[in-house]
Amino acid sequence: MELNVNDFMRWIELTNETIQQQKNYLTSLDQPIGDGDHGINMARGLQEVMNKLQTNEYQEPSEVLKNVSMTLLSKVGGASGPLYGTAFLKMSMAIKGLNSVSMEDFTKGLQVALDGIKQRGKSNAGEKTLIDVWSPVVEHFSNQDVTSDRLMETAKRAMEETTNTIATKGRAAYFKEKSLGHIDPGSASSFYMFEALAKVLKEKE
Amino acid sequence: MELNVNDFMRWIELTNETIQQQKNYLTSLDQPIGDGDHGINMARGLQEVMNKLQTNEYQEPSEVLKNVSMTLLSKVGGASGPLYGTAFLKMSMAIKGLNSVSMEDFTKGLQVALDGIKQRGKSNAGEKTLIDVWSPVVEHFSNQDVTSDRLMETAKRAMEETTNTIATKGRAAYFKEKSLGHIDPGSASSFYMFEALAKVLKEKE
Amino acid sequence: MKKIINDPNQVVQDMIDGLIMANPATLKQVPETFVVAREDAPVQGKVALVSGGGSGHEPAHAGYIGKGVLDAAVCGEVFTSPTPDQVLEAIRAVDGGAGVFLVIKNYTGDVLNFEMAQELAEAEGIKVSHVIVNDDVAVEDSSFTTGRRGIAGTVFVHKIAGAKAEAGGSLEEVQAVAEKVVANVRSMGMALTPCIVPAAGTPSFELEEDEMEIGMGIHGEPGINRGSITSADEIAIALTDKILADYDFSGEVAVLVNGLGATPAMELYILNKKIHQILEEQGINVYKTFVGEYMTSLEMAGCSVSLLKVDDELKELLDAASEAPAFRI
Amino acid sequence: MKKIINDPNQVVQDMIDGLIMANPATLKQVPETFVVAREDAPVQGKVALVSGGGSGHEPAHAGYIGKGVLDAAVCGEVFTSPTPDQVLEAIRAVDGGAGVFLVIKNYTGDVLNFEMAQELAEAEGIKVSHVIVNDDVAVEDSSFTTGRRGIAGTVFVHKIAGAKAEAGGSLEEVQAVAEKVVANVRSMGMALTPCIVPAAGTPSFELEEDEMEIGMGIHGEPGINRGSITSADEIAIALTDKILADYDFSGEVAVLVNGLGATPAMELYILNKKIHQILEEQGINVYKTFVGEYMTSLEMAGCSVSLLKVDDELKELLDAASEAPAFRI
Ligand SMILES: Nc1ncnc2c1ncn2[C@@H]1O[C@H](COP(=O)(O)OP(=O)(O)O)[C@@H](O)[C@H]1O
Ligand SMILES: Nc1ncnc2c1ncn2[C@@H]1O[C@H](COP(=O)(O)OP(=O)(O)O)[C@@H](O)[C@H]1O
Ligand SMILES: [Mg+2]
Ligand SMILES: [Mg+2]
Ligand SMILES: [Mg+2]
Ligand SMILES: [Mg+2]
Repeated sequence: MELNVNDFMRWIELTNETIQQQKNYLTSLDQPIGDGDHGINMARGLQEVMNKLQTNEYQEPSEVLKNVSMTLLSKVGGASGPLYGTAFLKMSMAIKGLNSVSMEDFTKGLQVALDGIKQRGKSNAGEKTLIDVWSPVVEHFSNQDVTSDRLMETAKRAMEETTNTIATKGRAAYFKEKSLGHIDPGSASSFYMFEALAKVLKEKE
Repeated sequence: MELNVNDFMRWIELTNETIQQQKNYLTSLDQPIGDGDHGINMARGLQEVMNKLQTNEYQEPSEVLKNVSMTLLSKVGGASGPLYGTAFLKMSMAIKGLNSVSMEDFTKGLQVALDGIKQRGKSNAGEKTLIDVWSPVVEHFSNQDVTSDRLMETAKRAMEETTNTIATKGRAAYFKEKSLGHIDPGSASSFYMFEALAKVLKEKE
Repeated sequence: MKKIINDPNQVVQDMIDGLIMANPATLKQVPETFVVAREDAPVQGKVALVSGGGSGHEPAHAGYIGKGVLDAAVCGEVFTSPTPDQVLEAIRAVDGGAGVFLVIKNYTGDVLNFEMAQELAEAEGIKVSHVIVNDDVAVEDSSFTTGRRGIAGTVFVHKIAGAKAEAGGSLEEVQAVAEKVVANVRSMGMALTPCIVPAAGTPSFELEEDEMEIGMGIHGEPGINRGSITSADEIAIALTDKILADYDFSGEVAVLVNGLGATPAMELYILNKKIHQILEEQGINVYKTFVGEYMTSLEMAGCSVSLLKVDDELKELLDAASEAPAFRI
Repeated sequence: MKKIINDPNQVVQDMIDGLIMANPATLKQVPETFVVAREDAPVQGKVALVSGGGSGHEPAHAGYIGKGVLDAAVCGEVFTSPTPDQVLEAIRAVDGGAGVFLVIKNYTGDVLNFEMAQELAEAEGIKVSHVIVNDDVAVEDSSFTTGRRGIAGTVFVHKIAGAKAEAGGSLEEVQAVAEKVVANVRSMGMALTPCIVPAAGTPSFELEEDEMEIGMGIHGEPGINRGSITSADEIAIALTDKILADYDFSGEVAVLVNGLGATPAMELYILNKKIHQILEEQGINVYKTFVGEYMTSLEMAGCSVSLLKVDDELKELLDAASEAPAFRI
């Protein structure tokens, strides 16, 4: 399977739809172990991404991702803005020049995106951040034949697993043990991204 | 009947007792049509009056009243402080030099006290202030044989009558028609003063 | 009652102690009083300014003490006018031979206590005069009743009369310019929540979760309209329109957007935006704008707007140097 | 939600408009950004100071703009770090050739966004350096986690680094003194009530009618102890003891008693009294005290205490002239 400009557009579009729907839910996840703005931040950012995407024409997928990156960087703010911005920027760079992106290339893109997040956030898996979703997803892409169902399930399980970890990075770290039992808001928004990706794959399966 | 230093001391003592007991009630009267401090002001002032009275020896009633006046003036504050302070000062001046105060002299004292309040407060009967209690009480003293029961009743009725008037002076004036249906807090504290006076008379009847 | 206090009956004493400890170089307490004065008071040959009133309106009034504004402030109990003996102590402490000028807000208690103090001081041979500030247009203007209340517009009286005194104005000149400010200033406030007098322990009124009151006074005195919360723009219109209807402000004005205690500066700036737009539409030029907490009501949420019509004299005095922490120029 | 606002999603824009309208002679908005800068920026040859963060902490940060303190402030959405492009705009707007110094509070979002902006500016050839302020002793100090938060002590960094820049200090010198302040300042706060982010509409936590939380952060981050409200004296002891236990303050200190939004100045002064008593008992001399709202959390009720250990250099810079409205000297 290969992904073209339209697939990437569709991915972002579906992501935006869910984020707008889940805006209040994401914010509510950020209230007990954060500052209650994650849904507001992501919804504002993705709304703007959609506005920008619709007014441009794109030759290749990397241009779509570059635009997504720049808009998230300049509209989301908080911790998640630079992290998602970095992720999409790195991904965009990794697939630069390709009109159609193979699963192998896309996997490389996800991998460098994850590396970018880790480096920017000075953090690793297990710290109750969005890395805890990106990390198993990237692994899933690397190790086996990706299907929409398995991708969806991997991301979902990873998100839910964050209830079992204690935050050591980001605002939730101040809650220490009290962060246990709560889903990390960034993991939830990342889950929505991969859920949207799974839908794109499903449409092509 | 004549009133001596001890009678005046007893008057103030009984007034203080009631005011301390009714502190919260007086404050609650001042909440709907004022700023909710009348009980606090009066209780603070009379407490200090008692402290002062107990540490001094008095030759004649006017000295007691002078002391009451000065302490109320310097401890009550608000509108009621200068008004009661003025009242007791004028009363004190009117009975200056007398060791024993006849009802006639005392009536004169009350009359000049009332005049003092009116002048200081630039107000008259019917404006929903403590004048509405002082005024009928003074009249009662002037017109007929004063008995403790009749004094008590006159003062009480006058206080209750303030529910039927609209305030045009003091803080309650801002409430205009909404001041209807409420007892004026200053009328209530004045009622307690005359109730205490009635008890003194009763003890001597 | 959620307050950072010790004994509710000692809040004024504790506050004054903390204030003096914070400003030992510029402020002093007149011993055994609730009077705070300039460290260097009395300033010989200068007309001295004294203001005051109930506490709970901080930075009014002690925050306005400083070269170019007040010489002393008399702190009453919370929301309770200070007593004549206290005002007298303030007058004595600051009199530098040129007379003492009292700035009184038009509340029965304040007027009675300050006027008695003036009589006592005059009996001691001190030259005293005063002005009564009544800027609150929420109250109908009537000589048969208590009349209009004094609210945040008082700050302009402090500043301008203070500048006049600092510039060497005589007691009569200070009084004249203070009266000019009073004639040219109008204010109106609104509240979103009540506040609690510490010694009372409960609020003196309630506002529902969706209610506000337009025209409310700084002690919770009633306003002219209680209703559902509206937008900042509508609040700005309600306050500004009533002020503009009361006096001809055409020409140039100074604007004071005052927070009552719990309202964030963010909201005051949002309000200020609309006020400026309204004034611009009316062709009224804004000379200067002051946004912040100038006269509060403990932890009340709400605001007031004051407009002062300015001419060259008032502008010059408004701009004169001031070292008062709450109104630095 | 009782707020004087229009559209909850436009509060920052509206606030900035109102702020600029109030201060047209001293402030300007960098067009189409949430960046506020000195009217006369860039000041040629002077190291420029940029601070910022989420909005809702007013007067932080735009209130510290002025000769002697900041050159620009970047206003994020409420409680949300501003984005790198905004910080970059600020850097560009104030760079006067001597480099730009960023004051960053230690929150993941602030650090990430400001650092990315620094990288972008450096790529454009602008000399940039920064300091990360982490004064909140309520958080355990650990390099494995996010680390300590930056709270009101940041104001001392603004003032002192700003004075150094104003005095002609190089970018390295400004950075050195800023780091010295960070090394010598500790703070801790407490809250009595939550606050509401306008776009969220509900508080992110609740406190019971008789509860307070010691150590709470300025966005409602958790503290170290939630319990019944105690007296002002006990609150002063809880905050000051923890601060004193964290660092050796023997010698001389500057004290900052900061209100979080809804707490009346009266209560801050009451608190200040006890803080001074504690310091005196410990033999620590108070050089200067600042009491007021310096870094707020919207309409939260509560306070924070900051101590800065001062030496001759810091004292001189603290006392240097400042025209920033929120920290006038
Ligand atoms: N150092 C970090 N590394 C990776 N992800 C992080 C880090 N810090 C925070 N995050 C992610 O960011 C999310 C919070 O985003 P958001 O609420 O938008 O920003 P903020 O915390 O600044 O309010 C967290 O739920 C977490 O997943
Ligand atoms: N002008 C006036 N003349 C006579 N009595 C007055 C006047 N103004 C107020 N009062 C009396 O004072 C009482 C209020 O006293 P208090 O609450 O102690 O003072 P304040 O109104 O300053 O808070 C009123 O209930 C009224 O009886
Ligand atoms: Mg958040
Ligand atoms: Mg009262
Ligand atoms: Mg009162
Ligand atoms: Mg945030």
